Amino acid sequence: MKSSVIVFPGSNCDRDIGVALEKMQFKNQMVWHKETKLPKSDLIVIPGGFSYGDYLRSGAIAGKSLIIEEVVKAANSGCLILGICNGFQILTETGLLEGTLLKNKNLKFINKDVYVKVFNNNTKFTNKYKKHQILKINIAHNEGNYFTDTKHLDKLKNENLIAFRYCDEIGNIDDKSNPNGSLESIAGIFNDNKNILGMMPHPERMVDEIISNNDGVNLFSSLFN
Amino acid sequence: MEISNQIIEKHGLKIDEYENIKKLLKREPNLLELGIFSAMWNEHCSYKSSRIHLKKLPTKGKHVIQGPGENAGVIDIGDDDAIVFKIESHNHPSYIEPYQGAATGVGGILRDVFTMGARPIALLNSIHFGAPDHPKTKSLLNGVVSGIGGYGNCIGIPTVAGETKFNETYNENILVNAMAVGHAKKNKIFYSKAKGVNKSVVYVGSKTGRDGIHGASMASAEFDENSEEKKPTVQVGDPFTEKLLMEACLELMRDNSIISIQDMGAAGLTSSSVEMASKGSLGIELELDKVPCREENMTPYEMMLSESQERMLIILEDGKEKAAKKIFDKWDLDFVVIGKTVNTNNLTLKFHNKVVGEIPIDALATKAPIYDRKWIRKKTKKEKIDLKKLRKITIEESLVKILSSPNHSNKSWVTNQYDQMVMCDTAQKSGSDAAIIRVHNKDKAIAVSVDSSANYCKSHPITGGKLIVCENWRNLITVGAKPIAITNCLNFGNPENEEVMGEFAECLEGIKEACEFLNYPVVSGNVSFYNGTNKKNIYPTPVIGGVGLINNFLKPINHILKKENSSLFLIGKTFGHLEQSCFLKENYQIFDGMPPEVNLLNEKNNGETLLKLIKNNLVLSSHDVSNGGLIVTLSEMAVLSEYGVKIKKPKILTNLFNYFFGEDQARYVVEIEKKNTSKAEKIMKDNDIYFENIGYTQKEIFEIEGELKISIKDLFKINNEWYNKY
Amino acid sequence: MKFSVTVTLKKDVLDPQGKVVLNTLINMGMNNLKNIRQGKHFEIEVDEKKQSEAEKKIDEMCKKLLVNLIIEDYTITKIS
Amino acid sequence: MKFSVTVTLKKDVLDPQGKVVLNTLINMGMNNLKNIRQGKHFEIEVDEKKQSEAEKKIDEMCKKLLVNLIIEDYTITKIS
Ligand SMILES: Nc1ncnc2c1ncn2[C@@H]1O[C@H](COP(=O)(O)OP(=O)(O)O)[C@@H](O)[C@H]1O
Ligand SMILES: [Mg+2]
Repeated sequence: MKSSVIVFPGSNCDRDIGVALEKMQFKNQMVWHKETKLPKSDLIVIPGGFSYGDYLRSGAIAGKSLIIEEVVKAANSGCLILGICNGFQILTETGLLEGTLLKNKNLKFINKDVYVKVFNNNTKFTNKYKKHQILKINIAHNEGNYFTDTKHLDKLKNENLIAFRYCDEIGNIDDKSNPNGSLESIAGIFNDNKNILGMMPHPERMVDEIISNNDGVNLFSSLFN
Repeated sequence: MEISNQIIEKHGLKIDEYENIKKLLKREPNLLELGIFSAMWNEHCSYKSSRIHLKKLPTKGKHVIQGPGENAGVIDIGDDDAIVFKIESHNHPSYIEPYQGAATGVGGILRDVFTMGARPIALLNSIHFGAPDHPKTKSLLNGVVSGIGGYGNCIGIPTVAGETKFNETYNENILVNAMAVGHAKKNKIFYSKAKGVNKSVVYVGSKTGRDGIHGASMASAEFDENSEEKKPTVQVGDPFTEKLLMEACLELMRDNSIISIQDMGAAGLTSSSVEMASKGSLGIELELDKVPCREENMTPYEMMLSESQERMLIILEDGKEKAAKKIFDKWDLDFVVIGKTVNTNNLTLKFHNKVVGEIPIDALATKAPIYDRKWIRKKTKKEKIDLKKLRKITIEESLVKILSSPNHSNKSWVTNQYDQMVMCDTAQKSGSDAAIIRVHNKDKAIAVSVDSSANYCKSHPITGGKLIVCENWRNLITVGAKPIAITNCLNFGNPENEEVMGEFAECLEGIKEACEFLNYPVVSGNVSFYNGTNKKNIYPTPVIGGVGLINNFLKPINHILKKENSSLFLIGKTFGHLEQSCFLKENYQIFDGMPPEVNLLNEKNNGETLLKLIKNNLVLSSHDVSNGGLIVTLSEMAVLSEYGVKIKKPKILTNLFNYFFGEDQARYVVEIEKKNTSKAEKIMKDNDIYFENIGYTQKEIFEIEGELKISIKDLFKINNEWYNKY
Repeated sequence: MKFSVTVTLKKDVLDPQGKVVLNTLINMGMNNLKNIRQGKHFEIEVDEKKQSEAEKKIDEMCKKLLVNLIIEDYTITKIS
Repeated sequence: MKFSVTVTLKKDVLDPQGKVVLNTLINMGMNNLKNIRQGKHFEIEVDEKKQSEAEKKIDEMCKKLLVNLIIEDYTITKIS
């Protein structure tokens, strides 16, 4: 599998995702945002960080960069796209994913390990997980509070487009286990075709037992199925 | 313009210093030149009050590649790896504008580290606030923590350790110290010393604005009622630009274009250019018209003294300008040749084709004043505190009181605001004695910790100085790291006050003695004087930042209890020293007395023996015994674990309060699996250290036989309430 | 010519920031406070002779970058 | 009564956000754009009969929480 990681000024999880992809046997390339052509790839990752300082709105300025037009083209032709954290924010700014990520409800940056439940394991990204499997995974963001209108929310639910929801250690989903105030505890969503996944938690941080755990591994290995 | 006494004073210079300037120049300075002198001669840049004392610190050792004197210290950690680190204060700016002050503090220390060719891999901070009920404390805490996080999170370097303390001595003068640690290749370290004549001097990074003009002098002035007036000098941090600057500099450093590089920190363009020239025994000529400016009509005075952030000065090899500019263009940063090195030994400033200032470099650097300020030794009263006369309390009451106090409450409210994991090499985050950062792509790691103890230093500065070095050393040992070297940030009051200067001199004596004995050299540091208001000086607060090395790193050791029914050993002898303890402070508001004594021999033996135990894979968890004594140490091991402890009543001390709350030094608690206890005991005996088997771990319950029994869930609650309610 | 642009969250969009600010102010003892919503403000200077041209340009900036039309509304005012 | 509060950075204070937004708009082809500075905007509703009272209250809110007086200026305007 070939992957590309798009690097914006201010991206800072680009190296981390690069390391994880290579560890998971992807042939990975880093692509600078000023490029106008994407290398041929099966997977395009938009990494976490603070593209353009997250000034204006997180993800807004990166969403206007040249390379994004190529990403949109690739997405429309079915290429797999993964947006993590700032990458998720960028995907919503480009319109590839609907909804938006508001400030965390406590208005503070939050970095900690949280639990999420896999809601749809029948996709390219999640087929190696069990349905309702609970993952322990790191979050690190200022704006992870997912918001969308009721029409879209209904669609997310009805068409099984919610990838992950925040929960507690034993799987309860409630206000207490929701770290950032996200609507319905949503931690990650798919687009209609399920070839685009946006998620706030960082799977690339969970592929090394010495550092954390291996709960992110299956997200990458699923893609080989 | 006529230089009046008032102008001289406004520049923080004394009249006799001004006379000295005239002598060195052999004429009157103009205003620009006066401004430059004031920036270079103030405490922050010249170290005029501290230099003669700092000289005594041990700075060499087999691991030391670069000691104090450069932007940061450099140590050798084997193979071709080097670690570059330094700590710096940003106290005054953070009191005035906590968010921006703390943020730019982080930005500044990061530049010190990447200037040397290192990629920053970890940030630490030591923050001290006034009493929690002081009206300013809450917003200062909020601002500082979010400023530190805001900068580090955005630039993408994990903030992995630190300390957060409250004490009314900081009511009007908080402390914000930031430390950065970077990784470099041993043969690719960059220095600030200029070499060669007629080389291009290049300005890169952000544009120059009117920020922080005279920030360096502000950092060296006491606050008073009029400090409001000094407010416009606050700088705003731009972590996004710093990220670009860092990447661009590291990219440029891959080949051999750079002769010398220096960040523009305090006193901006002035100190960076003077420092480069002075180290290279050269002169430097700047054309100020070329300085990229953010505002219109900026004067040479403003340009030379601006403390706009995220800027660097680079001296390039001949013919490398074009390739270098391309890199900075890529990152959308200014890149302008603003001058050249010259053989005049002068700082020459041109503006609109006129020389507007000309000062011999040595007048600004080597000939800056040095003071042997008067100081007096601390007189200490040795009075014993009679426990029997105190109000009766139970062990449980006292434990609860300490664990729920602001200073001992769990700090996750703070640390959850910091990205601790970005870069994916943080093997041990905040919450343990030291953080562990793996060296990228290698099977070794470094451990880092910052420590201070103002109360100890106040009551007996020499002992206090020793104690903090020892505590820092212990914190690295407990995670299995061999302590290598330290950086230090010396936060003190007004050095013109003999008592303060005495505290300074004596703390340094203590630091020196401990560092020498433990073979723990000082490779970088920073001095911050004039912390205080209206003649009320803060407690002496030296902060030690230590770096240790873990070879063959497989898994982190921390202080969280791991197994049921494993043995608990207390290493080191307990005498029951309660003066200056949390026990007396939190329960009785007694602040008198001497700190615990330091026995460096035991310190070294105990520590090195624990390292042996860890190397032999015998240790499940370990924690040093510090504030709060044995019982607090044990609770900290239990609260984040599934296991509690069952502790026997001691045979050696009859008074349980002395035994459980005493703060004797050089002690550790280690958890050892039952089947390994005899092996461990043999090693401890062979190394002649004192140890006791104090009990074992058990499920869920924290227990001292016949005295106290409490569930660890309750302990956790007690320990986690304060910040969330504050 | 100088314009100000005010960007506010649409009415039915949750405003976590405004909410926290509101609660904080109430806790600080500000009574009779009914509601607060937080938005952004821009001061934009353009080199343009005709006001209508300038306004068109600013409107374009808003649509293309400054405003997230899904959740935000905006108004443009001439200052000078 | 409803007021709007506009908070802007003081003149010489660096505005990193405005700078990035400005560059982006220029890169997007918006010419003749001279400057952009970003600030905050609040819409505040208070239950108060007298305008002067209300304004005093809002001013207090600004000073105590909404505005960082060290680096920001503010103006209060009545909307309704
Ligand atoms: N401001 C801070 N930033 C990062 N980590 C912090 C901060 N304050 C406290 N910590 C972390 O909280 C833990 C407890 O701190 P402290 O009680 O000072 O530990 P110790 O006594 O072992 O030095 C440590 O892991 C420390 O790194
Ligand atoms: Mg410790």
